[in-house]
Amino acid sequence: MTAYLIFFFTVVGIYAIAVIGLNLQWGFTGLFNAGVVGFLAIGGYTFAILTGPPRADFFGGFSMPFMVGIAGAIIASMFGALLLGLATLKLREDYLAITTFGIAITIQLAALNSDWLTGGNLGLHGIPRPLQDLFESNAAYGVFYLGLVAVTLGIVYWGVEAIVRSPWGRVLKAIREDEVAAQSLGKNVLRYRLEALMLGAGLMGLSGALYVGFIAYISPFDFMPIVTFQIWTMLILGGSGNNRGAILGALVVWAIWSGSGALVANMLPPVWQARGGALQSVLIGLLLVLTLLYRPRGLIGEETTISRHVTGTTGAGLTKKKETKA
Amino acid sequence: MLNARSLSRSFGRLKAVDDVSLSIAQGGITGLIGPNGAGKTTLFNLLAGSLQPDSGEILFQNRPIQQKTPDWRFRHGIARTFQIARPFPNMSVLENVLLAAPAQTGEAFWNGWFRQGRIGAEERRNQDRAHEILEFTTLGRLAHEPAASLSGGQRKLLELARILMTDPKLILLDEPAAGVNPALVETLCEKILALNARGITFLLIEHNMDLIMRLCRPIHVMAQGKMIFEGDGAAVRSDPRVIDAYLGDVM
Amino acid sequence: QGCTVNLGGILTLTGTQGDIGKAIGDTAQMAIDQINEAGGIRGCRVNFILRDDQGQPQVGVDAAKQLVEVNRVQALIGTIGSGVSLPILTSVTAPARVTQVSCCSTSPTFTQLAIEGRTGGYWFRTIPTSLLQAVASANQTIDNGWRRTAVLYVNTDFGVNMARDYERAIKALGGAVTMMVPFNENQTSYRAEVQRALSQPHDSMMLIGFPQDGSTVAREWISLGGSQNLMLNNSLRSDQFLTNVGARFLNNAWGMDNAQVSAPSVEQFNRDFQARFNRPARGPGIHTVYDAVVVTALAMHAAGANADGTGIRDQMRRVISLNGEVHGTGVAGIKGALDAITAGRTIRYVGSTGPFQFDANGDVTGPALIWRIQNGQFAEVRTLDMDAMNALFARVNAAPR
Amino acid sequence: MDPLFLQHTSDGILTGAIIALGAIGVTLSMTILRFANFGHSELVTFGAYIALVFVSFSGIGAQPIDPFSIGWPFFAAIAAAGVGTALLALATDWLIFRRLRRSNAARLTFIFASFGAALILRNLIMLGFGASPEYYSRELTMAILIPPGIRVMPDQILVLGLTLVLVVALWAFLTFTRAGLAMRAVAESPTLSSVSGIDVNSVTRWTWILSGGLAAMAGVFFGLTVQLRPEMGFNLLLPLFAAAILGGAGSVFGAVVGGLIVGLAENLSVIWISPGYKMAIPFLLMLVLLYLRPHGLFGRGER
Amino acid sequence: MSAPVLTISNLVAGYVPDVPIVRGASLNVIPGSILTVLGPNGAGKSTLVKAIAGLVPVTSGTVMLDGKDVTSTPAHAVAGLGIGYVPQTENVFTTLSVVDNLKVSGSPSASDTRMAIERMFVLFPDLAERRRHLGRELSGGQRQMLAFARALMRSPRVLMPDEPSAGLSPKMVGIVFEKLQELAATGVAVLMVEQNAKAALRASDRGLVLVEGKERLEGPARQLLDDPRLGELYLGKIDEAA
Ligand SMILES: Nc1ncnc2c1ncn2[C@@H]1O[C@H](COP(=O)(O)OP(=O)(O)OP(=O)(O)O)[C@@H](O)[C@H]1O
Ligand SMILES: Nc1ncnc2c1ncn2[C@@H]1O[C@H](COP(=O)(O)OP(=O)(O)OP(=O)(O)O)[C@@H](O)[C@H]1O
Ligand SMILES: [Mg+2]
Ligand SMILES: [Mg+2]
Repeated sequence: MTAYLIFFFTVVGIYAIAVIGLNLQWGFTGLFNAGVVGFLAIGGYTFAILTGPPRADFFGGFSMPFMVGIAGAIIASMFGALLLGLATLKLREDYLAITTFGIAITIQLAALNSDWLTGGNLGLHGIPRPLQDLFESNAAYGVFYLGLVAVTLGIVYWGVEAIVRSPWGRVLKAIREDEVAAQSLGKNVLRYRLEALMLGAGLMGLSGALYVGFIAYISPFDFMPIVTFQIWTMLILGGSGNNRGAILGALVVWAIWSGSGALVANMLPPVWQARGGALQSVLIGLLLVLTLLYRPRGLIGEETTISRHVTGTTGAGLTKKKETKA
Repeated sequence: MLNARSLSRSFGRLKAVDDVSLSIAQGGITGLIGPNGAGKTTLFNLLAGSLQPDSGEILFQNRPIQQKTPDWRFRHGIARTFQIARPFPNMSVLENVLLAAPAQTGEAFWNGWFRQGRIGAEERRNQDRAHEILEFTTLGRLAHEPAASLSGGQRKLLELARILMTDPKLILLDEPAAGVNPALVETLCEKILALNARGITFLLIEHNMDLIMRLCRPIHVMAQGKMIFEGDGAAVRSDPRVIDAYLGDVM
Repeated sequence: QGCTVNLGGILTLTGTQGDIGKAIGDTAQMAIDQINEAGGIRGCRVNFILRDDQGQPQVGVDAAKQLVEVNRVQALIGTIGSGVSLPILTSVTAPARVTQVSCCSTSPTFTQLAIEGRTGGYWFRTIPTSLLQAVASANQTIDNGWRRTAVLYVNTDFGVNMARDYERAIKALGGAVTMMVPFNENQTSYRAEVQRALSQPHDSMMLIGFPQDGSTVAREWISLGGSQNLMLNNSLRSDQFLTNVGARFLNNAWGMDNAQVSAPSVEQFNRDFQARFNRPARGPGIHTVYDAVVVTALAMHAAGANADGTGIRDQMRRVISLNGEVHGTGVAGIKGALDAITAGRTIRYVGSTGPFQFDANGDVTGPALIWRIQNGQFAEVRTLDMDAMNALFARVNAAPR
Repeated sequence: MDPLFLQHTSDGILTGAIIALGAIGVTLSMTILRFANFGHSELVTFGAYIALVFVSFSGIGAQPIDPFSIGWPFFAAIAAAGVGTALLALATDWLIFRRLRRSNAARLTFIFASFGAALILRNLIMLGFGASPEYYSRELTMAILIPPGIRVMPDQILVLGLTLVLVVALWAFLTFTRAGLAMRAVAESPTLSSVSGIDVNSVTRWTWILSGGLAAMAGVFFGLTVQLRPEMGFNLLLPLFAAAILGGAGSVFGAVVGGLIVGLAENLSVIWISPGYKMAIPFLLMLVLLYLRPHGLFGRGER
Repeated sequence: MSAPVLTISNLVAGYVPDVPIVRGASLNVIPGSILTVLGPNGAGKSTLVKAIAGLVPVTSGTVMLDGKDVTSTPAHAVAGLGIGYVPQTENVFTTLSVVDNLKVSGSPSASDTRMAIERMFVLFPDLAERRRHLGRELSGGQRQMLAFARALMRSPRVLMPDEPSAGLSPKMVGIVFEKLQELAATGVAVLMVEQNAKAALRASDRGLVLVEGKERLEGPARQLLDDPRLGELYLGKIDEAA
């Protein structure tokens, strides 16, 4: 059980990094990126190609150190975001959503069909896990990797909080609300949006790389659109515009996702086993809808992020008034 | 300080601004009036960069700027308000104002990691100024309310507060007094004069003739996309073309 | 029977291959029930914990991790897609030393991994590799006198590998492939792919896919005037395909399967299946999963009460020893096998796919069966025994690539 | 001209017509209901399956009208699918979206609720009908040859004709009637519309009815020319959205053109590019077009 | 003097529960006369008319139209009862053409609507010139005209323009106020919110000053115009805020 918990929290931590990245894009900037999985894929594949063992018939397999792989993954995803951003940042939000969705699909298809680079359908396997040799047992290694992920998550959380609670974050918020007005106040809209998109994408790439480093395997089927949906659900459930919510959302959603599978497997009579999957999906759908109906701001709710340097009462004064009256 | 030469801009077949030249003297308050749909706001948009001219040239401190983006122009000293107010609805009134503070260190994200101290000091300074400005515009009480909950007039005031937060060389005001209560218009008037005394140049669109008469010299009159008149208050009041097109016989 | 033994299972129960997976899962459960009826493993009830991988590696890995770490299973049946079986093997079962037996993953990569020593010997499969299927199909194509074949294949690891091997084999055996057209699963329409495959003169078509998309592709192909000389892969040997396309168009449809030679054990299984599910035992993975479950259970039984994955691994080949005492399928067959093991005798389990062996890499070897459709019935045409297959492999491998 | 090219072009138009029908619903909900309804695709699926239920009770394959695979009662099935799906759409609105509107939820909340609803609906079909594909009629009809050598199925020509009629009727409704104008007004500002005497709730209901009905048509036609499956709508989702956006949200005519472009792009791409990339083609095209025209072909900017 | 068409008594209304903006306002609007509501920014003037129009929830108090209680009637029904409301901001459909803007507010009869549109175009020739333009292509003043015209389309019995003069040229202000007087002369009751106190009071019959959601001063317009308390009330508000 402990071994599984360690595994579980590692996966949650890895997801949480991607959710924070998404939060930066949507929660703070209003960029509706429905192609999260595309950036995970870019990060994951870059990492796999850089650090993986050499192979016949393949371009990749440079056997580079772990950190180089991670850096490469972040840079590649940010570069992808740059290209994407230059092409699409002028679009209105739901257009952007579909476009990014499509790009994620395109990336997945490219991974599926470019055997020479990505291993095609079968993916790339045997990717070395960092410092594996230093550990005797699998369990000890699991703990080490969890630590690695936790530290990374901590740094990411701190780094993102520091910048969204500064004037930079305020500009992002303004751009989200009214681009034209922000521009008339001297803000270079494209620059800020690109920055947020790229930083967010970098985190997604990091998340993808950590995942691949953990599982030691990558395949195009890891990057189906459903993953984007999962990550979005994590953000919504936790409360967008709130990084603690993002982490909590990752935890809760993944617990439900994997827990309901176990529940179905253990509770349902054998004849119903095979229908369990559909039932599980209905449950998840129901959960999502009910959350939105009864807890629309997520578990923690959107925080009014204001610059950490601004003093005085925060938040919507109206709601406060209401409390004092009541 | 600002020279517009033969600016033109059409929308389809409509010539909204038609071969207009305008020069704004350093340190003055220039008025711009004209009937509805004359092209005043369009001219503003051309000067502020929200619209591109079809032809013509804009010189700001002897530098052609017609290619520059609105944010560039803002950073180089041209600030504007919107006729139809555009607050950031879900941000607090205070944040709306803080956003306009010029040259903030914290607007580059990497400084959020490496220069916390300096950002903090700057923010405190800006905040003090913002509160001052909000008091002046009677919005002090509402500093922490979301801008969405402001009344129509309060939105115009916020628009003004934001511009006061900046440190521009030239301010373009598009009907700042429309919907603002008469008592406040008085104060507004004084504030413009005070800022002007500090050396800030104004270009002012208004339909409130009292305000125009008191503040502006010279006054430009536009009609149907063209500049039809230029002169001081008395001349404007008595020009038959202006009376016919703009003032009507009510005044 | 106070005690229980956990056996893990991971299959694709939702998604495109959901209905294939469901049938496979039901069959696995039937095998478990029969084992329990036969007395269970060392007198303990077998508790089959079946998890869904939804066709996605992460979900599969997570489920496997839970089965291994939480439910403490020592052997795991699954899964269908090679792309999911692979990460489960490399990051869960092999490191944890748990035996993994797949009913359905055909990719040659596993062979490669085993040769490199990366499976630790914990990998087994009861389905022949795609190469075996491809070679047998290519041989039949040539035997039917078809010389110009268009290949339409599903764009998954299974389809891609098999199509590639088929093309190689066809060339080596003297035929020609006119077009290789992949199609993705779950498309809105396959018209464009079919049209493209039709664009070259051909006398036959090889279709590699699963019943869902496969039916649609075949319907389009026939509607648009394509040749009705068809080679089908083993997944299409299903009633669903037959009824959806229509028997009258399929009188010249042929295919291969891993040999379910007319042996008593095969018949027994087919009867049991019919009795339980009220339909004939046809469809991908049904026979292979039964054997996967039973052979694993027998190995667990043989390995002893406290067997771990390694113990099970070591028994996997022993329960199908060539010179052992033959035991077949069904409750009686399994009971016989269990009792014989308890009594310390060497046995040879002959399964629902007939007799089979695991080679050094965990791959199953066995004869191939050629079938065809006639008057709306699946008919067995002939069997290619091991010698014949080996001869074919030699010819294909000898040909220049 | 290359016959293969012509063939793919005609196939593209036929597929495109069906996509267009679905895309109209998407475009309507995007502008009038003000969110991208990801559950729209499940309406497509339900429409198809409702007709299937109807067909299996009334034995429609029984007397097909030559050369089609279906007979007269099929039109009754189409109508039943339309009505049933419209009711389903109203029900989802009643249960979910109406409440969200009341609590002034953000647009993204709507989109996600629609995701959730889609997940539930899709898996309900899965539980009810199983995952195997179904057909309205198992009869295979043979393609007919049209000079200069294009093969088309008779059913497809029928579908194309019906689609055309539907689209023209809808376009006239939206352009010339008061109800159509009311829809466009609500699309921009519900508050201002209500002040102008428009009952916003009723417009919302009509929008659901219209888009549900059209989705059902798309589903039935798709089922007729391809097959029925629980994920059929889900697989159509991306082409539908691509078409709606290509055309420019809010424009019915745009959605039709967008649908045709998507259909053509998918089919023609196969000539030059590996079919493995087929699904990506409409997007790449969309990307290029949006780069040149950020509001779609017939869309208008917001401010 | 005839009986009031519209009677507001002790109206309490606000956007968020428990935060009243209008706090017990009462007033009467009489057919054939113009009542102007004045007050500092944020006093609740717009909220008051919105509450009457059915856009803001009413907590207590009543709105009576012709002696019938119409409190909390949905906005579209209020419009149907003959109350024409012109919002202060966002008052035209920016994506519809001028003609369509007018059509939307027209009566169900197509021919009536067509005639009404022609009447509006006579009244506002600027709009006639731009009949095919989209709402967002209009200048600020032109939008005000269009918004005003929209409310007139169905010949309402009660007209409630919210700051009709804002953004209009002096000449247009004259025309609009004249038009309001003409309308009143035909028996329409006008409840107008204005900041432009002088011009508005000159054109009205009665005036009312609203401060913090409650009426503080009411009387005949001429009288109010000379009342020193008028200026004080405005300034008083400012002092409070400081
Ligand atoms: N985006 C646009 N598209 C088409 N026409 C436009 C657009 N913007 C403005 N116009 C037209 O250009 C003319 C000038 O408009 P502008 O807003 O400059 O007038 P203005 O002088 O500011 O009037 P007001 O005093 O009413 O604000 C108007 O007739 C208007 O209809
Ligand atoms: N949409 C809203 N949500 C919440 N509060 C609001 C909203 N609109 C206005 N308010 C609050 O109601 C108060 C009164 O607003 P209202 O618009 O009625 O003022 P007004 O008297 O019309 O002022 P003005 O002359 O500036 O238009 C404002 O101070 C504001 O705090
Ligand atoms: Mg203007
Ligand atoms: Mg107001």
